[in-house]
Amino acid sequence: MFRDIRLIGAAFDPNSAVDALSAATPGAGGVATFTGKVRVTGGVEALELSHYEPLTLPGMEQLALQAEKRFDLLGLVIIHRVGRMNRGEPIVCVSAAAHHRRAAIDAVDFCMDHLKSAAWFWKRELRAGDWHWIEPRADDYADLARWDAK
Amino acid sequence: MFRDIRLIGAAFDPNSAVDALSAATPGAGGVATFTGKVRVTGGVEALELSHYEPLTLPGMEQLALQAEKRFDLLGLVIIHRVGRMNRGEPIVCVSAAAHHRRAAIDAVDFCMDHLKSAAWFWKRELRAGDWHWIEPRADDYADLARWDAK
Amino acid sequence: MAIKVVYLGKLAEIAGRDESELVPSSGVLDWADLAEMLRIHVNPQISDALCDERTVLALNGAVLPDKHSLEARHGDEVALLPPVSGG
Amino acid sequence: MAIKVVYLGKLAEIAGRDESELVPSSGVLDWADLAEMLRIHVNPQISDALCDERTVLALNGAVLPDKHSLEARHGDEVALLPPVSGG
Repeated sequence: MFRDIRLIGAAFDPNSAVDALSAATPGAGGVATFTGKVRVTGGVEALELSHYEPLTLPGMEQLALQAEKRFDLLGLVIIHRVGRMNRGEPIVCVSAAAHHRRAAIDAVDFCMDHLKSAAWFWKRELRAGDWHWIEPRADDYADLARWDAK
Repeated sequence: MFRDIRLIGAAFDPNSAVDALSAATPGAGGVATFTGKVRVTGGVEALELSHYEPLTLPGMEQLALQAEKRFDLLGLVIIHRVGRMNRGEPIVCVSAAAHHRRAAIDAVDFCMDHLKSAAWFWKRELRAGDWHWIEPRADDYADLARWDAK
Repeated sequence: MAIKVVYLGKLAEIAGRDESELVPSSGVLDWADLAEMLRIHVNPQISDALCDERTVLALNGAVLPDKHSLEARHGDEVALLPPVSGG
Repeated sequence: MAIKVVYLGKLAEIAGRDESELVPSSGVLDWADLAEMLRIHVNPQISDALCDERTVLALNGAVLPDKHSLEARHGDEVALLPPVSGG
């Protein structure tokens, strides 16, 4: 099981993490990836993510273990940016390698739903010079709840 | 709407297609991607995909239109390799950019399910010196059927 | 008066070729003609494969909803499509 | 006899700082002490925010299932966690 779970304080390149995952899982039939980024358009000038050291990374590692238990994976990447980031920069990259595409896609879906509304991050956006705290959307909670029902 | 729908006869780099999609969709909050590849391990020495010119690419373009109609997308990439390919080489890359991750992930899922069992490709694998024709697995048909029920 | 027949996937292997040209005496190739001519001019296996319910026919790049309704004329292209397997 | 209190997310903005040190006279800081001391030593808004049902407490990096059961001692770290929003 290849695992790359990281908090990162500076801009990162999702491709290199995904390529490393792919290279490390020669038996995989496919790799599913989601990269979330700061929108270039739409009025957000910058974004800041804060975290709490004793909880955030352990929580991500716990999430990875849950995903590995739930899906038939060969490798998993969860990289989350923290601190201040600019337009167009990646915020989060989740990538899963598996024998079959369903496990890979579902694992990415599962991890993203949990990162969005059940991981220890706090997000604020700079709009027109003012910072605004962001809370999860109702959709995010609904997305998360799907996994309890299954 | 950014659209990159291609059949390709030689090895390709999914990253550059995904990066182009991401650059072309500045309003996107995320990009979901699935890359299917020839397994390096497991006894498959090479893989050959044949297609039928009058049906295959038009069918992929039709699939892209369906996905765009069904999901709130800003851009979509469907690249499918044809001909003979070697271990570790990408076979297919589907990537979708959207405002919200659910649309992006679901669109990739939808397109992959259709490419696997409802697109005009015929696959054979070289194992121990002999070519074997591959038909979709029962799982592939079941995956496809999910979209009719929704 | 030739009609091109194209074999896809494993049907090319069964036919032992990628395509054939058929010239029906009536000028029109219908389903019965196709099954008959494939049996005689190619081999019985490809004719059987044509009749397999999972084999689909396309006429000039359009899939026939009912393959038994085939009517091909000079210059047309008929494709024999076995079950697909992509991705 | 100091207990470190950490404010996360918008609670840092409400508190006007990232952390405080509290020294309860009894040596033990319970839920009532925390609400009271935040009100007096920081501001009423952060005490109100603490009482918001969506605010969670962690003691030394472990989330408390029931924040009203808090018992912090010298050297402990108490974190005030508002609703998260990641990804």
